[in-house]
Amino acid sequence: ELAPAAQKGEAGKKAQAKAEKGKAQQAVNAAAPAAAATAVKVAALGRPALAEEIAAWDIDVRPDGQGLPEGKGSVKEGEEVFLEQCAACHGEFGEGAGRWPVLAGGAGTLKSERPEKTIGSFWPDASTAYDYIHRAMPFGNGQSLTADQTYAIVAYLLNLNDVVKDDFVLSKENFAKVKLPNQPNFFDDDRETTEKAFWNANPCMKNCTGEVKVISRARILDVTPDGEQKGNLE
Amino acid sequence: ELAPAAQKGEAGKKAQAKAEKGKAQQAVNAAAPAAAATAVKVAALGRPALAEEIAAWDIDVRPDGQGLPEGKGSVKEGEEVFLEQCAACHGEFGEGAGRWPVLAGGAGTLKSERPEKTIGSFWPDASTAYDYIHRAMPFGNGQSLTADQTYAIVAYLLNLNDVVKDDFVLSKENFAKVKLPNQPNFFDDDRETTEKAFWNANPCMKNCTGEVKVISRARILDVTPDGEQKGNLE
Amino acid sequence: AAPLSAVAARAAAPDPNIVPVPDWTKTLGVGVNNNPYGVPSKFEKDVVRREVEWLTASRESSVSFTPLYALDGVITPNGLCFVRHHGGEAEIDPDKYRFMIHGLVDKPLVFTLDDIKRMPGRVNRAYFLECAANSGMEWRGAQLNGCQFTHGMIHNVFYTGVPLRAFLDAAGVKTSAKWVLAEGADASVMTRSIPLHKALDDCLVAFAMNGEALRPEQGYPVRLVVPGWEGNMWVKWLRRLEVGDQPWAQREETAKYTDLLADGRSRRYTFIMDAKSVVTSPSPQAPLKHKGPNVLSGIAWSGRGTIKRVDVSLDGGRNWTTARIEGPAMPMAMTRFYLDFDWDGRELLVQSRAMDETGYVQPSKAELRKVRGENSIYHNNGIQTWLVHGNGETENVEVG
Amino acid sequence: AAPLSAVAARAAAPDPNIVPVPDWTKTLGVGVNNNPYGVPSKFEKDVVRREVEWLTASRESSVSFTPLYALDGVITPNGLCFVRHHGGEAEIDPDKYRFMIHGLVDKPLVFTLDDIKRMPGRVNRAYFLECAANSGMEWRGAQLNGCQFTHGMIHNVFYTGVPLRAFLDAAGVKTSAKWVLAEGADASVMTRSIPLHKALDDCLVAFAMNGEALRPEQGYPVRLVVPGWEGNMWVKWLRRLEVGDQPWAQREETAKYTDLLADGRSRRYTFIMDAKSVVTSPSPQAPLKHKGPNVLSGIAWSGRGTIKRVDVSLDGGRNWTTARIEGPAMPMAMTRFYLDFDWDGRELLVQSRAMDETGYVQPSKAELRKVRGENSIYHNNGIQTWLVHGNGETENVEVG
Ligand code: HEC
Ligand code: HEC
Ligand SMILES: [Ca+2]
Ligand SMILES: [Ca+2]
Ligand SMILES: [Ca+2]
Ligand SMILES: [Ca+2]
Ligand SMILES: [Ca+2]
Ligand SMILES: [Ca+2]
Ligand SMILES: [Co+2]
Ligand SMILES: [Co+2]
Repeated sequence: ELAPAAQKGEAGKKAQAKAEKGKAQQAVNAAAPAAAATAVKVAALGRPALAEEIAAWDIDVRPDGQGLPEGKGSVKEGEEVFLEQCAACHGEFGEGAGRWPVLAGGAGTLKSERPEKTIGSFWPDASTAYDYIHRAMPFGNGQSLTADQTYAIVAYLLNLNDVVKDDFVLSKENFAKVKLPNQPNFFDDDRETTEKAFWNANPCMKNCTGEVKVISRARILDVTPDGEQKGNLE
Repeated sequence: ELAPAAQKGEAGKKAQAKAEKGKAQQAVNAAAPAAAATAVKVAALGRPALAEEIAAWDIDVRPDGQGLPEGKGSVKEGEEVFLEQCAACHGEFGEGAGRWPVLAGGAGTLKSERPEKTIGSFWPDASTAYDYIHRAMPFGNGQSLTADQTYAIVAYLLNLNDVVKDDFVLSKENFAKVKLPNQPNFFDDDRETTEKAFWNANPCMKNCTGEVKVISRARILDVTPDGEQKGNLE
Repeated sequence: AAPLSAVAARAAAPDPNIVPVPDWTKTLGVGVNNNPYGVPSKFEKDVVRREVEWLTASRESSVSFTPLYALDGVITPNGLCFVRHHGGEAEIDPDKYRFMIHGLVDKPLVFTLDDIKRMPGRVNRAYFLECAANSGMEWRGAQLNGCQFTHGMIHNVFYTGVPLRAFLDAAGVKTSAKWVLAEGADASVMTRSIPLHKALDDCLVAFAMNGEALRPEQGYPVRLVVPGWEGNMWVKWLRRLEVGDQPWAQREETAKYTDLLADGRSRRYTFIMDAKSVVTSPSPQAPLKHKGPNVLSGIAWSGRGTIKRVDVSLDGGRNWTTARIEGPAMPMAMTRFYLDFDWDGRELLVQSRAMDETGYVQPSKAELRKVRGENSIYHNNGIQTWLVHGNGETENVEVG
Repeated sequence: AAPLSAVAARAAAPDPNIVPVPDWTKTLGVGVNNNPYGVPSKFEKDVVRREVEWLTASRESSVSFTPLYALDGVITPNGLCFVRHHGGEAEIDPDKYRFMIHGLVDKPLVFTLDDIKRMPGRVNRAYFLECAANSGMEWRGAQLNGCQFTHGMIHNVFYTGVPLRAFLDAAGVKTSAKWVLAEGADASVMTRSIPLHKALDDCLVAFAMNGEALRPEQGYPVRLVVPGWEGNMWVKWLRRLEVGDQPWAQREETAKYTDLLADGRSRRYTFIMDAKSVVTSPSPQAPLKHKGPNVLSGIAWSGRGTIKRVDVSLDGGRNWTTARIEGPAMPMAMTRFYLDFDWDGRELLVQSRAMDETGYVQPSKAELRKVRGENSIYHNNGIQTWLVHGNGETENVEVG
C-alpha cells in the first residue's frame, strides 16, 4: 500500500507547523504577474559569436572559391603526401584498396552497367575535393592537413584523373579555373515534371497485369547476413 | 557508399537467369484472389478450453461463495498454520511486523487522522480474504495452501478481528453467514453527482484568490530519496 | 548573482569548447553497431526510474517512478515507464504463454500468443496509464520533493493490440453477463473486475508498446489496456478472463483502490482517472538555472477524454494564463503543454490546471480535501504547487 | 502438413503450459527497480539492429538497420532506430556543446544546449527519417532477404525541439540569403546545403526523441530535423549553421545523394522522399507460421505529406485490396496498415502500394527503372514483392 510517510509524518507535521510564513508571504507578493511572465524577448538567447570562433569552425569551401585559404601545392608534392597518408586505403593511384573508395578513373562508365563514380568521372566541382579532404581525411584524422598539403593532394588527384598536367600547381588563385568534365551533366530535381505519370488518382485495382513471373530472387544471390529464418508452419 | 553487392552480383545474375520459371508461374496462378483472402472467420482462432484447464486457473472466490472449494478449518488450526507461515511478516496476532501489512485491529479508526484498514476494520467481504490468501500468500509461495488450511487461516484472522468466536470452524457451507462489519459503508462511484462542482466551463483567470501562503513544504519533511538537486543559477 | 538582464553577455575570449575544435570532431567515434540495441548517452545516466524505499516492505511489491522531470514530448520511453508490481516481474516464455477466456460464454477458449497476433482488427492507440495511487503520498501535505515521486506513476505509450471485444465475441458472451475478471500470470496473480460495457468498448489485449514487444515489467508478452481507467486494472501478464454477472470483490478493489472519505464511508469502483496535470520543469529535480527566457513544460491528461485546455499560474493560483498545448492531444492520452516566460529572478509559485472535453476542471488540493478528506490515498488529482526560489531552487509546497 | 481447416483442433489432453500452473505464477519475480533503465525481454534478444558487413569498408562509416520485421505500430523504439555514420558516433558532453549560426546574418550567434532549451516555441512532432539509400541495394534486382535490409533505413520518432526559424530570426537573415549549410560535430563533420525556404518552413533543432534525450547515435545532444526530406540532411551532432546565397556542393550532395540516370546525366537536390511502403509481416524474417486467419502488417510514408491510402496485392500486382490504415496518419510520418486475410496455404506474391495526399502513387520497380535506369542508388521507392511459399517461408523476389 502506498500510504503517506506515516513514520516521518510526525516530524513533518511539526516542521510544517513552523513553516516560515514570512518567506511564503514574500514569494506570493513577489510573483511576476502572468502577463509579464509571458513576454519573451527572442533576442535574449544566444551570445554574439567571436570572429576567432567562426574562423575555427567555418571550414567549408564553395565552388565559387569562398572559403579557400591562402596556399598552394603541386602534383608532385601531393603525390608524396598521398602516398604517405592516403594510399594505404585509396591505392597509390587512387584505384582503391579492397573496399575503400576509388578516387580516380571511371571515365566513360556512367552509362554502363557498373558506373565507376570518381572525382574525374563523376564529381561536378573540384572545390568539393578540397573541402572534403581537409574536412574528413585522412579517415579518422580530419582537419590535420595544412592548406598547402590539401592543395597539393587535390592537384595530385586532379592529375590522376587527367584533369591537370603533371607539373600543375594548384593555388587559391587558379582554383576557379579548374573545371571537372562531368559538371554539365548535373541538373536540378524535376521529378514533379518528368515523373508526372506517378501521380494518379485512380490506380488500377483489378486484373492490372497479365501473367506475373518471378524474375529475380534474393535467396539465389545469397548475400544476406545471418542467412534467413525458415518458415515454421504448424 | 551503399552500392549493390557488386562482388556478388555476377553470381547473382547467373542464378537469376536460371530462376525457376515453373515455380514462379505456379505462385502466380495459385495466388488467392484478394477478395477471398480477406474473408476472415473470427471463430477460427483459439481452441476450446478443457475443463481441467479451466479448473487449474479458475481460483477466484466471489462474495456469493462462487469458487469456494470443499473444505473447512478451525480458528485453532488456523492459528497453527498462521504462526508457521504468516506471523514472521504479519505478526502473531496480525499486528504486522515492521512495514509488512497489518491484518487485524483498527476498529473505529476510519474517521481518524490515521485510519488502520484491516480485514476487520475495513474489508467488506470475507471471501476476499479466502481468495487473496490462497491466491498470493504466503508472499512468494501463492497457491500452496490447501483448501482446509485456507479456511482455517481465514477463521483465525476473523477471530483476531473479533468477527468469530475462538471455537469457530469455517467451511464452504457456513461461509455465506460471515459478515464483515464495514460492509455497509461502501458505495459506488458517484463523483459525477457529488463532485459536480468540478465541472466548470469558465474557471477564474484573474485575482482568483486573496493572499496566498505556503502552508506545507516537502523539504522540511525531508523524506525524498537522494535528497534533491540544487538550483544552479548562472 | 547574475545580472537581471536577459541578454547574454558578449564572450571576452574564444570559448574553449569552440577553439580548439573538440576531440569528438577530430577522432572517429565507435562504429554503427556498437550497441545492436541502443542505450542513452552516458551523460544521461541519472535519467532513471527511482524507488522510495520506505513506501513498502518488499521490492517485489513496490513501485519505481518515471523521471518525468527529465522527459519531454508526449511519449514515455519504454525503459522509463514506471513499474508497479505485487509479486515481482514475471518472466514469461512467449511460446508457453496462454490466454484463457471462460465463464458466462458459449465456448471457453484458449489462445496462444500467435493466435492473438492473428486476430483481425489489430489497432494502434496511445493512452496514459496512471496508477490510482499516483500523488497518494501528498494527501496530507507536500511530502516528496520531485515530480518523479509526486506524479511519476504515469506513462504514455502507443499500444498495438486487439480489441478485447474480439475475444469476447469469439467466445460468445451470454446475455446474463455483466462483469469480467481479468487475471495476471505473475506471482500475485493480480485480478480486477471490469464492467462488461468497458470490456466491450475500448479495452485492448496489447502485445506491443511504442513499436516493440511489451517490456517484461509491463506484462510481456500480453497486457490489458483499459483506457482512461486506473492503472491497476490494466492487468499485466494477462492469463485469464472470466465472464460473470457480478464483480468479484477482489483484494485490489476492496482492501485497496477504494477511496475512504472523511465520514468513514468508502467509495468503490472509482475507475475513471479524473483530469490532472503537473508542471515537470521547473520542478524540484529540474530547477531554473537562468534568468531571462525560460520554457515551462508540463503534462496533462484525463480519463474522460481529450485535454482541451491547460492554464498555468506563477503566483500560486491568483492569476492564470492559458498554456500552449503542443503535439497531439489524443483522448485519454498524456498531452504536453508549454508556457514560454521571462524570469527576472522573483520567487514563483507555479501551478497548472487541466480541463478536459467534458468541462471537468482539475481542482485545488483544498477543494479536493473538502469533498474527500485526507484519507483516500487514491485519486489525488489536486493542483500541484512548486515554489521557485530566487536562486532557481524549486520545492514541493502547498499553498492555502 | 497442417489441415487446411482454419479451425483450431480440440486439445486432447490438458496443455502442460496450463496444468500445472507455470513457475512464473508460483515464485516472485525480480523487484520493481531491477533495471532502473529497462530493457527488452530476453526472449526478444534477436530484435536488434543489424549490419551488412560487405557494404562498406569501415564500421565507422556504415549502417545498421532497423528490424522492421519485428516491429509494429507507428513509433520506432529509440534503441532500434537505424544508424548511419560517416565518422563513428560522436560522444558529446552536453555542457560543452555549442551551436553557431553565422554567414549572411546580422548577428552571428553561439548557443549552449540550455539556450536551445530556453527558446520559445518548442514543439513536438512525429516524422519519418528515411536514408535516401534505403532499398538502394535492390535497384538491379532482389538482393537482400529481409525487410530489415531492404527497407530498414527508416525510423519514425516523436521529436521535441525548436523551429530552426527561431534561430534564423534571432540572428537576422540578410535579404540576399537563399541557402543554409548545416554541419555536424562528428569526425566526418557532416555537411548538407538546405534551401532557406525549407529551413524557415518546418525544420527543427531537436534535443529529444520519443520523450527522452536524443540517443548518442542519433546526434546527442542536438540534431536537425528536415521533415520529409532525405535522412542524410538531418545533420546529427549539429554544431553550425551558415547562411549563404548558393549551395555549397558538399561531397554528400555531389559525389553522393545525386541520382545517376540511364542516360549518364545526374539529378541533384532530390531532397523529397517519394511515397513508399513495405509489408513488414509476412516478410523473409517474419514468415507465415499458420494457415487460416493472418494479419498482414506494413508501413507507408511520404515526404510530400500524409498517407491517404495503401493497397495490398497477394498475387503480384494483378489485383489489389485497400488496406486498413491503423493509428495516426500524420504528415511526413510513418503510417501503419493492416490487411486481415485468410490463408489456405497457396503461394502468395505480396505487394503494397502507397498513395499520399498529393495523389502520388508508389510505382512498380519496372516503372521506376523505366524513368531512372538501375544506377541511381538513391530514392528507390519501387513496390516490393515477397514470395510466400506453401510452407510459409518468404523470399525477397521481383516480378515482371
Ligand atoms: C583508413 C582509411 C583511409 C585513409 C587513410 C584515407 N581515406 Fe579517404 N576515405 C576513406 C573512407 C572510409 C571514405 C568514405 C567515408 C564515407 O563514405 O563516409 C573515404 C573517402 C574519401 C574521399 C571521397 C570519395 C568519394 O567518392 O566520395 C576522398 C576524396 C578521400 N577519401 C581522399 C583521401 C585522402 C586525400 C586521404 C589522405 C589524405 C585519405 N582519403 C585517406 C578511408 C580512408
Ligand atoms: C515474506 C512476507 C510475508 C509472508 C510470510 C506472508 N505475507 Fe501476507 N503479505 C505480505 C506482503 C508484502 C503483502 C502485500 C502485498 C501487496 O500489497 O502486493 C501481504 C498481504 C497480505 C494480506 C492483504 C493485506 C491487505 O491489507 O491487503 C493478507 C490478508 C495476507 N498477506 C495474509 C497472509 C497470510 C495468511 C500468510 C501466511 C499464509 C501471509 N500473509 C504470509 C507479506 C507476507
Ligand atoms: Ca563558410
Ligand atoms: Ca595521368
Ligand atoms: Ca540462403
Ligand atoms: Ca471463477
Ligand atoms: Ca479475539
Ligand atoms: Ca533535503
Ligand atoms: Co479508483
Ligand atoms: Co536525393
